[in-house]
Amino acid sequence: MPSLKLENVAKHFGGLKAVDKVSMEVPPGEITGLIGPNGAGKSTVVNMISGVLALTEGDITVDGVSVATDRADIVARKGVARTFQNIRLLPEATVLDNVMIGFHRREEAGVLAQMLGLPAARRDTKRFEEKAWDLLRRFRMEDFAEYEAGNLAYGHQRRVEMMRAIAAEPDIVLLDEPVAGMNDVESDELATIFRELADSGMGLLLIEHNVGFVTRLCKKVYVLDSGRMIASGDPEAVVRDPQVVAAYIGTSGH
Amino acid sequence: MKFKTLMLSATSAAAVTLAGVAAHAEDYKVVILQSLTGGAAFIGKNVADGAVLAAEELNEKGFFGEGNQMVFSVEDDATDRTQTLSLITRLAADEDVLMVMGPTSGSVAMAGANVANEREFPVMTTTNSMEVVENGPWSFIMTQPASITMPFIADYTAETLGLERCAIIGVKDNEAYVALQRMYESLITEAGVEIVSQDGVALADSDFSALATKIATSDQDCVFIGTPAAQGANIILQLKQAGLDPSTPILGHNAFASPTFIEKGGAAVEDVYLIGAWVPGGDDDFSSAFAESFEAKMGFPADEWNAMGYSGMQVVAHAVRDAAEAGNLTRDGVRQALGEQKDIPVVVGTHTYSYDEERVPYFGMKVLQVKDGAFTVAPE
Amino acid sequence: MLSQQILNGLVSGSVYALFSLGFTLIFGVQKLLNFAHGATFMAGAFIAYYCTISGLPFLLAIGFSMLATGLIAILIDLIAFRTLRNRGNAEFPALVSSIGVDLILVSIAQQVSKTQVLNFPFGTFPIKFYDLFGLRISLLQIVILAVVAVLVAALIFYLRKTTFGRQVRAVATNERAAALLGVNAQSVYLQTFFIAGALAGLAGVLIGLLFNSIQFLMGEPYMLRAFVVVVIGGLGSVQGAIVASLLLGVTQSLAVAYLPSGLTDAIIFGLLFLVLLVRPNGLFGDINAVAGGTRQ
Amino acid sequence: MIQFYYAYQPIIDFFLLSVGFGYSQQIALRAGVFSIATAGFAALGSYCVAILATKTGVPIFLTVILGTALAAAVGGLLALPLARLRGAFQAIATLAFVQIILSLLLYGEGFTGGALGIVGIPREVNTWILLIVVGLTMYVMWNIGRSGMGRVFNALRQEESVASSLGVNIGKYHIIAFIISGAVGGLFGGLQSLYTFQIEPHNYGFAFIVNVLTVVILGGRTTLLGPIMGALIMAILPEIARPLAEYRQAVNGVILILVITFLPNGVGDEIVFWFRRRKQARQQQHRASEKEARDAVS
Repeated sequence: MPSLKLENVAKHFGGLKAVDKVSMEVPPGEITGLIGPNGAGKSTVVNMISGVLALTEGDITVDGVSVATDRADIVARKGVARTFQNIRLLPEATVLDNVMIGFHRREEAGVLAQMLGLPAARRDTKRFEEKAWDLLRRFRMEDFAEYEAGNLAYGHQRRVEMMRAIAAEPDIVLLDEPVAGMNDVESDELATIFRELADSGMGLLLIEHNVGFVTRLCKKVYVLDSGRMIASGDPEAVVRDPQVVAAYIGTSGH
Repeated sequence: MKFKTLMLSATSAAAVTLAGVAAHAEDYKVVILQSLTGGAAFIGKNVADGAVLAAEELNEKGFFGEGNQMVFSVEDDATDRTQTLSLITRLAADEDVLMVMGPTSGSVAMAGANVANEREFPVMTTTNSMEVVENGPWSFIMTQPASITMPFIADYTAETLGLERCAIIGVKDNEAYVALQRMYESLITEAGVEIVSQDGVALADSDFSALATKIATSDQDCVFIGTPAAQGANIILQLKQAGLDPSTPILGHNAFASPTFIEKGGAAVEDVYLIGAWVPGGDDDFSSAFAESFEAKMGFPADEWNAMGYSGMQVVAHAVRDAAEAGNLTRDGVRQALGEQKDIPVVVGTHTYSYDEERVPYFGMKVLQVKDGAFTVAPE
Repeated sequence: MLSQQILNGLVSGSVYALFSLGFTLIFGVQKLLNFAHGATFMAGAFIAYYCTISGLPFLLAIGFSMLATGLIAILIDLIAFRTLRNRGNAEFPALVSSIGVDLILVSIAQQVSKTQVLNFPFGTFPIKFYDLFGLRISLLQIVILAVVAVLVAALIFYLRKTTFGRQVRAVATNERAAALLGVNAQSVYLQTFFIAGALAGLAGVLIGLLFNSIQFLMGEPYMLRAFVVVVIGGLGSVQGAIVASLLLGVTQSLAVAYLPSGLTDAIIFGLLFLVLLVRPNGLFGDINAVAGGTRQ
Repeated sequence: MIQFYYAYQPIIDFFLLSVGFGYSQQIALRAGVFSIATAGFAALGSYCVAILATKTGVPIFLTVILGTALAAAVGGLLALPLARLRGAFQAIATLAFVQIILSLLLYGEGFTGGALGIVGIPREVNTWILLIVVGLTMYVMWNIGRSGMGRVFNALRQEESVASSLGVNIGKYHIIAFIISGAVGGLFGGLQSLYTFQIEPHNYGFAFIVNVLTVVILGGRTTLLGPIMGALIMAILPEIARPLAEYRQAVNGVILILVITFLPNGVGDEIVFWFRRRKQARQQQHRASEKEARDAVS
């Protein structure tokens, strides 16, 4: 399984250095954390990896191949999936359909086969439906399959996002604040699922505000502050790093 | 009237014997289907008004014989193909209706002709498009095709006025105007007149400044304008404002034969030549009488389309009466009679109306000229 | 003839500018296409016409017409846009409902005028011609150029230097941020609609007068021209709209004069396509026209 | 019944053609493209068929195929620049496309007949043929709705960034949507010209755009039922509101405003959604009672 690497990645908006010379690695089979106070540049990093923002400097590689200038859909096709910090579901579609769209890059039937309803297209749909139900059960969402996604509770919407992201079995998943707004029971459930995913070989990048959740789960943690990487390494050690403490206290003091 | 028709259909359905007895007191049911609304309303509404007046007068003076009368109703094709298709289809399903006078214009008339021939139902469309006639034996046209009208103005251009180099301005987005313009172009070319420029405007255009400058600064000895009256008047205004030599003769076709033309153009359209089937106020006893009674009834003077509607109804009435007298008062009988009409007195053109063997109408045209803000017959 | 044609084009173009300014202003502030702008323009000509023939002095008729079209535009905002805007994601729905308003206004005008072409009575405005360096220019053309220049300058001053202008630009940039700063977005919307409507109404009167023709369909070609103008100039850009309007006017004049007749429209809309291809944001546009999927 | 068909046949045919054009318009909107190019596609299809049918010996069946292919190809080409644009700009660009087509039809007189259009087109299409073609079109649309393509279109319409984060090539799918929209528009344009004997550029102007848009807005932009409901109402309305005939355009306008404001999903879509919600509610109830039963046992 490939790993994701960032080398001296920078993003400048005009004179503002939103992200400055950040290097990190998301290895397969592990959960890697990226923490930092609000406005540290975490989401900018995610957007650069996933192909939404262009890099000012540096390089991003998947399995040694650069994806730094690829369009978002190509990055996704190379095995990097993501969720969004501000939930983005298809509000008019059902939960099941929201998950089904996640299988897009596993489609085998061609355009014509789909239009004419040929067996290949039906096989696709059937296969995806089965897998989608597996996911729904795994995330304990099977009762909501026919609900319009826009009507779901916040925590449930987050789960739909995650199911959608991992549906096509990507190599790397970027989870942008996946447990924000969830209670402890719910986040524990998700933590279990994240571990299972990592055990199956997926590389997870957990972007979090919640330091506790990250330290419990991650093997390695990176800390961003004002766009710069101020610490990285073993979670227990990182959270005691004075610079990290200062960054968090400093911001919460505002 | 409605009650009467209702009674008629009820009785005819009930008793066969009645049909034999009812030699007198017959109703001839004709529907006047014209564009009362929509783009062609300026034609259809006026034709309908003229036709209604004619039918009322004919009934009043007992044209159809003792006790008989024409029962007519006026319907709206709305200048809309779909509406026309469904209306004619429905009228065709009503067996009492002998024929339809209409629909009005262009593609609407063509659509009407299609259904008419399919359902074997005579229609006399207001248009002058030969395609309607060619569509089948059941569809007629009321106005003269360009091949008949345009020679009047083309001959006047080439022979009477002896002009040699013409600039042409036409409408590019309306089929009827394009057809007239093409006919004029080919006629004057044949007669040896050179066409120095051709320009097309859209019906919704009003900015002719660039066009006017172009023509005013080029070299020609006449300008032919084939547009609707109001637009033509406006083009002439802008031509003159752009400095067109005031002695250059300006010519147009029968679309200019409308009070609107003079009203919109004012002094600018003085001396313009055009052709018309109708000389305002009338130019013989019949047409003067019509002009008088029309104005008395409607409160405004008759225009060309009113006169056309009035004339068309004369032809329809003769056809219906001929069919009845021949003892063949069926749709087919009316259709045959209509195609055979000859020298029917009318108020337009040279005052008689005939269909030839190809069912092409002929009633002639007059070359008119604007003099002192009125249409007068142009000098020979 | 060339310079005469350029003059013709500049006069037409300056009226396009008057018309397009309101359209682009609404787009700049609301990010919505107001398809009823052409009908507002038409309404301006109609109202001034009926005022004039019922005896109102012409200048008063113009003033009344601008007031009325300003109010019509406000009505358009209230009826067609407000509910949709509050619901969010109004881009397409607003296009549809403004087409609806357009149909209603055009239909009313059609009934009122009985599909006839109207024109201001002769003598509404004195017809005088001057020879200027070999150019034939009418008093009306001079007045139009002057009026448009003054109004455009006033509008730019208004947007740049006054509190209202700053509010407009604040709402255009970011409605929520503007609201936090105490700007009442609704009132900004109403004011921009009023200005846009009044300018369109005046453009209608001027066109009706210049080309002695007022009819219910007159808005459509101008609406289509406005699309060309705002795309070339950049939707939402005032300077862009002015430059593009003049450019369009001159291009059109020259096309009529020197190219095969009938191709003018194809050329103008082809030009629009070309600009969209090469510079999707127009010559001066700052609103992002490009679809997602590319890195920014 | 036969009598009814006989009297109302033109309305039925008009309805079927509207449904066809409606699907052409709908597929673009469904994919999140603000295209109003259907009028242009219909014009291409109908002129292609009309020219081939009147001036060449190409079999009628083949002319329709060629007309469809032409409109589809132009749709695909049109999508290339358009896929780069968003929202309002797409609407303007497609409007410009229609204007270009119309002015070329007017200009190319020798070929297209100019304003006169083309006459004497053989009438080869009747209600049954229209019914079959509408049926086939619906079948394809139904398949699209149930396949990955339909899901991608839904995603593009509702949240473009999500689609691209899942590997959807936005440009490619916009091109596909345009090709389908073009093909369906061209197909029904071709049928229309084989139905009405005569076509002219006018038929595909602003009024056409508004009518097709009304059908889809009124009916619904996402479901199969949408264009059918929209076209049905538009076909019946002039019949039941004959006194309003003079104000038909205004009525059209009022409908557009009311529907987009108060029934934004359209009549057809609302019906489908209602049934879907009822199904959800029933399932929910069912689950609740099942759970109750389980709890009672344990």
